[in-house]
Amino acid sequence: GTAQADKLDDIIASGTLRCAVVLDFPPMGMRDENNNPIGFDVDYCNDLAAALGVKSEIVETPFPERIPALMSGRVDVGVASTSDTLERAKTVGFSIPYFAFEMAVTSNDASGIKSFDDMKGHTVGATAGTFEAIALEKQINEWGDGTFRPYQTQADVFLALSQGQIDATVSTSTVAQANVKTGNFPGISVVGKAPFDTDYVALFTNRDEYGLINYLNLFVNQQIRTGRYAELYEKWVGGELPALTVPNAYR
Amino acid sequence: MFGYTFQWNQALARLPKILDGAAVTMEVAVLSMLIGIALAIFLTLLRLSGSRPLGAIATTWVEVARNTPALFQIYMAHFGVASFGIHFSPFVSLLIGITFNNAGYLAENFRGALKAIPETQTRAGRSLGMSQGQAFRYIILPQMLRISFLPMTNQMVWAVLMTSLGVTVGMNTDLYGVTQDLNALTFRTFELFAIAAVIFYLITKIITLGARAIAWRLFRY
Amino acid sequence: MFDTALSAADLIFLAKGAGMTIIVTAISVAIGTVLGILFGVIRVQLGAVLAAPLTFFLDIFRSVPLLIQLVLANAFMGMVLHLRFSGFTIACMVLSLYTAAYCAEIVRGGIGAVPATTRRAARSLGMSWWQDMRYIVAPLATRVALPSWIGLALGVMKDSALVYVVQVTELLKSTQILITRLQEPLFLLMICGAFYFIISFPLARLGGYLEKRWSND
Amino acid sequence: MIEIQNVHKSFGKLEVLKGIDLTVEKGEVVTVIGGSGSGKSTLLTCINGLEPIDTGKIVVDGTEVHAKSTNLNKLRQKIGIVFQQWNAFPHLTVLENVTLAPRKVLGMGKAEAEAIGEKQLKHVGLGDKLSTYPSRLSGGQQQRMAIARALAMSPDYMLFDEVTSALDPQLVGEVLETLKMLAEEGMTMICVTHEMAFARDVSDRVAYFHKGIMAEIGKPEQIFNDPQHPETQKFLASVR
Amino acid sequence: MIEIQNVHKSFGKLEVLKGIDLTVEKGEVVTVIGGSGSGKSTLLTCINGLEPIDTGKIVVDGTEVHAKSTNLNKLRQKIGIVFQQWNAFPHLTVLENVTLAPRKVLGMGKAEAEAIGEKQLKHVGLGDKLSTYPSRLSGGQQQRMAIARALAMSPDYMLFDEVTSALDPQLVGEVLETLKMLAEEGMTMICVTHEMAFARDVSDRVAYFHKGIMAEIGKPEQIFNDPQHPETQKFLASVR
Ligand SMILES: Nc1ncnc2c1ncn2[C@@H]1O[C@H](COP(=O)(O)OP(=O)(O)OP(=O)(O)O)[C@@H](O)[C@H]1O
Ligand SMILES: Nc1ncnc2c1ncn2[C@@H]1O[C@H](COP(=O)(O)OP(=O)(O)OP(=O)(O)O)[C@@H](O)[C@H]1O
Ligand SMILES: [Mg+2]
Ligand SMILES: [Mg+2]
Repeated sequence: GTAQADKLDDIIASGTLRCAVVLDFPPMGMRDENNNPIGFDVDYCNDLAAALGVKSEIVETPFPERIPALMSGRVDVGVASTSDTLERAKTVGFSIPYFAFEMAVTSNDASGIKSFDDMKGHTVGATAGTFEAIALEKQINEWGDGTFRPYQTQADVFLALSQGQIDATVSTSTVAQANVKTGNFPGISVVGKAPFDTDYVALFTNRDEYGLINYLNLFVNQQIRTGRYAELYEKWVGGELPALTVPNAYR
Repeated sequence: MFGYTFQWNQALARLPKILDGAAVTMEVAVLSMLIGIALAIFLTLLRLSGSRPLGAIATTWVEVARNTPALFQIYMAHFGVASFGIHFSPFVSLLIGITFNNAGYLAENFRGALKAIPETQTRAGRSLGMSQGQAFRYIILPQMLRISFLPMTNQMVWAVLMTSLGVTVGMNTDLYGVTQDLNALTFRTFELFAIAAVIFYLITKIITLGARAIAWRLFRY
Repeated sequence: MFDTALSAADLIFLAKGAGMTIIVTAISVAIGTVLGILFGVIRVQLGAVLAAPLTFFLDIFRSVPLLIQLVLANAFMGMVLHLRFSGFTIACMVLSLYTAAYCAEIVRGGIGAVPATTRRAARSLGMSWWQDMRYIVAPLATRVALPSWIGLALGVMKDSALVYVVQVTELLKSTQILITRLQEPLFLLMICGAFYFIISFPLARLGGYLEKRWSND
Repeated sequence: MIEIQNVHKSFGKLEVLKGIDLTVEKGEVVTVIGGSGSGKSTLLTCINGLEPIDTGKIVVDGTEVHAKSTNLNKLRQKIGIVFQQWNAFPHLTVLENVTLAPRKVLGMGKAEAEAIGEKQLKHVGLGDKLSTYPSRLSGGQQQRMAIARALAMSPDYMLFDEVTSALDPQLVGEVLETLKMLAEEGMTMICVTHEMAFARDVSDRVAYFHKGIMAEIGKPEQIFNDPQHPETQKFLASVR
Repeated sequence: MIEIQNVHKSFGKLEVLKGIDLTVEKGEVVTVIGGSGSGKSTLLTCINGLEPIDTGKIVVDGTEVHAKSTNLNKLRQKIGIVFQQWNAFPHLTVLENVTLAPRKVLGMGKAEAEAIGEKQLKHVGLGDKLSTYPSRLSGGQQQRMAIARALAMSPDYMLFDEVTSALDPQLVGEVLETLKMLAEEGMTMICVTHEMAFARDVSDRVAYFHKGIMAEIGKPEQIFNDPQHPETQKFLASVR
């Protein structure tokens, strides 16, 4: 057959890289006071576009819509803090991890929840379709006590939390810190870690776009090598830089 | 032909869960209709009462319900009223939102239906010694419901469709919510939502056909 | 009255969302009405049996939640057909067909309300089918259908709040974005609701008025 | 006994009853005739309190109809009324039409009410239509049903307001027969009618209304053969 | 000339026309009488091709109406028809009702069409109603407008289907006068009617229809004074 241009060629030819980014997930993705997108993922996408020599376009996608947006051709790459689960890898192709989250418990002060186990018997919530939502719902079912509510956006979760509609949530610690720090949500605090596995998140694109996946892997590696990863981490999150490798394992 | 491999078995394996969701959807729809009809009758009475403030309350309700999006009403029922420290569970929020909407639309239908009932009907009732309330209850109301039967059926269909908006207030046990949860797990978007679509379609068909059967049995005059 | 952090930039942001709501509605109602008239006339012309496939197809749009229609159309166009449509395009396509499905019913009712004898009179004057449609049926059916059509257009505007699922930032979505930042849900929701109400209420009243006026003569 | 004493009644600026005096004794049949708009219907609806009056009073069996303390619902149980327009309740069968008020107003049991309903429907010749819906009845049958419906409350008085004027000519007879039968059974009745033959045959007295005034009242022979008032003469000449 | 040859026509299983033969010459006025459901209206709508026929043929001025090649819209321009129900176009004024077809079908200019329209409306006595809407007209006026509307196409033939039967008695006369006038002006006409006096006065020939068959046809004197067919005799006895 004839040689076919793959997605990597398409992006370079079109001059634009379209990234799926979740914009209610501070500090990874959010909006400034002019309602323009900012955040770690936004910068990361811009870096990727620069590396490719194209313009970047941020396409806002709520959590549940990230993969559909890719599958429907609305975006080229997901830079959307997406956990690289095996279930999802049946549908999309993941790069090596570009970020890692610890999970933190944030509670409404009035609820008296001080740790992960205190959540038992309470009404808790998380963002529908996320790694932590799936894990938390499973935990609630194991406890057999309490209620789990998935909201469509991270913002709705924190809104519900500060309104007291839910007593606690599990989210990535970065998000939790960032939200508490804004001061937008009075009466909530980060109270501890959630005993979930570290949530490694990866870039994703179509499963069969090996050329692009290779490129993404190298790009993630380069970000670390050049110190850009540390720089962005300091800018948006701060503190100790999480390791992106798993001990005793390849890849 | 397609660059997409359909994996129906993956999605169909989840059918029991989806059907559980359908049951919850029906529960919300039926409850919202029953309460909605009762409220619509109440609103109609307020509008008939001749009292200006009461009439204004009823009219405001009807106009807000009819002139803002249902999604807005449901979102308001959950996040809006919570600003006053009033908290409703997703189920209750959804129920309130849809019921509010149903009552508004139905009250407007009832008003139209009342116009079609001659004034002399009440007179005839009153002249038999019935009180105003009895005349309304036994003579006007049944005719009003009869005339509004088709619009009520349509509203029931809409109530079913509106349950899909529950996800915005954290609902995940209804047909749409369950489907969305499963989608988050498996990403078989097309297959899962196609199944949900078929179930929704069947539910609405059952409602319209059922209503026709009921009308046929009930309204033989 | 309200102590708010809402800035001028935020109001512009909301206005943009409102603009999107209006654009999506206008496009969908325009296309949907044209299609609806076409489908409605075809259904009347073909009769119940021949038009059954079309009836079934249109019925789907009235029997499946709009949210699911949008998600499915999105998934189908992109995942299955690999067509690169923007969310805006998908939203307009789905809403247009959604409008058309309801509009076809309204058109059917309108045409049905023109007495057969009047149409017969027109044909007997030597008018062609098309002339009968154009000069007799269309004006008479419009009177019957216009109030319902106004209701439909307003309904589509309200339902366009759901296109957020295909990443179109319309009014309600803009409001939610601002709620994220400003944390003033009630105030922002009131603004959003007021906007819908201000557009919808007068037009709905107009529809009611026309209905009354035209049903009297 | 129905006593009407100097009753005045206006709709807005229009004075419809301009001082009516009339006493109807138990067992009497009074027929009211008169031109359109003369206030005949209004008088009937005032008698059972469906309309308020401005001045004067109406006393039924010692109870003043328009007194504040009067329980109108109770009073109306003893005054049956049948209107020109057929007021069948379309959502109820013929029997249900007739038993509704006895059951809900008098609190009768279903069986008892149905026994009474059937009796009255047979009385007016509708014994075979019990479970039919009114839309299936002719106008004359609907009027007879309305009469049975009023009778089922065992009223002491019956008011009839042009019960035949909306009927096709061939249906008028069956309804007038029913009224005649009631009169013969001794029911106290006030009948507004345009049927002069009926008025002549059945009435104890005939009243002629003209523009809100009872211009003349007397035995039918006197009214029809020797009317005193010039308006009565004109009216009778026009309807002959 | 209208030639109807052995026309058969059924609606589903019901045979409505069972072999009709009739020739109407230029300038002739043929009246069709007969009981309800005998197929009179159906025959008229077959003549101008509004209804298809099963067998036989109808030829108008040499053109076979139901031939595939026939341009029906063109043919209908020379055959005016007025129905029992008033078919005014309610959204157009009287003048617009009349000028619509000349303008859109014949492609006439506005001025020319209006001149013709006014002439025809004056002809039928509606010269002062040009810009009135039909809902303001009496039934008789609406029928006369429908006649003017048909005449404005300058038809060679006019078909009238019981144009007076939906009218109040006092309005019948004005419409019949209009028809009489047309007949006197030499228009070729087929009139279905229940007005026997009209049929007798105006027609050249009268046809009697009975259950889809033309039982009898002849000069009016013969049909009315000396009907041959037993059904004709029965029918005429019943309408007298
Ligand atoms: N509810 C009302 N409001 C205002 N005017 C009324 C009302 N009811 C009756 N009228 C007027 O009162 C006058 C008397 O009416 P009424 O019906 O008593 O006359 P009637 O003698 O029964 O005439 P008819 O023989 O036409 O029934 C009429 O001019 C009528 O228009
Ligand atoms: N479109 C139709 N479909 C089915 N049956 C029809 C249709 N039009 C007429 N018929 C039937 O054909 C028969 C003849 O009807 P037609 O209208 O020609 O009678 P007619 O002689 O004009 O009677 P009338 O004096 O009542 O107008 C009737 O039995 C009628 O019910
Ligand atoms: Mg009266
Ligand atoms: Mg006919």
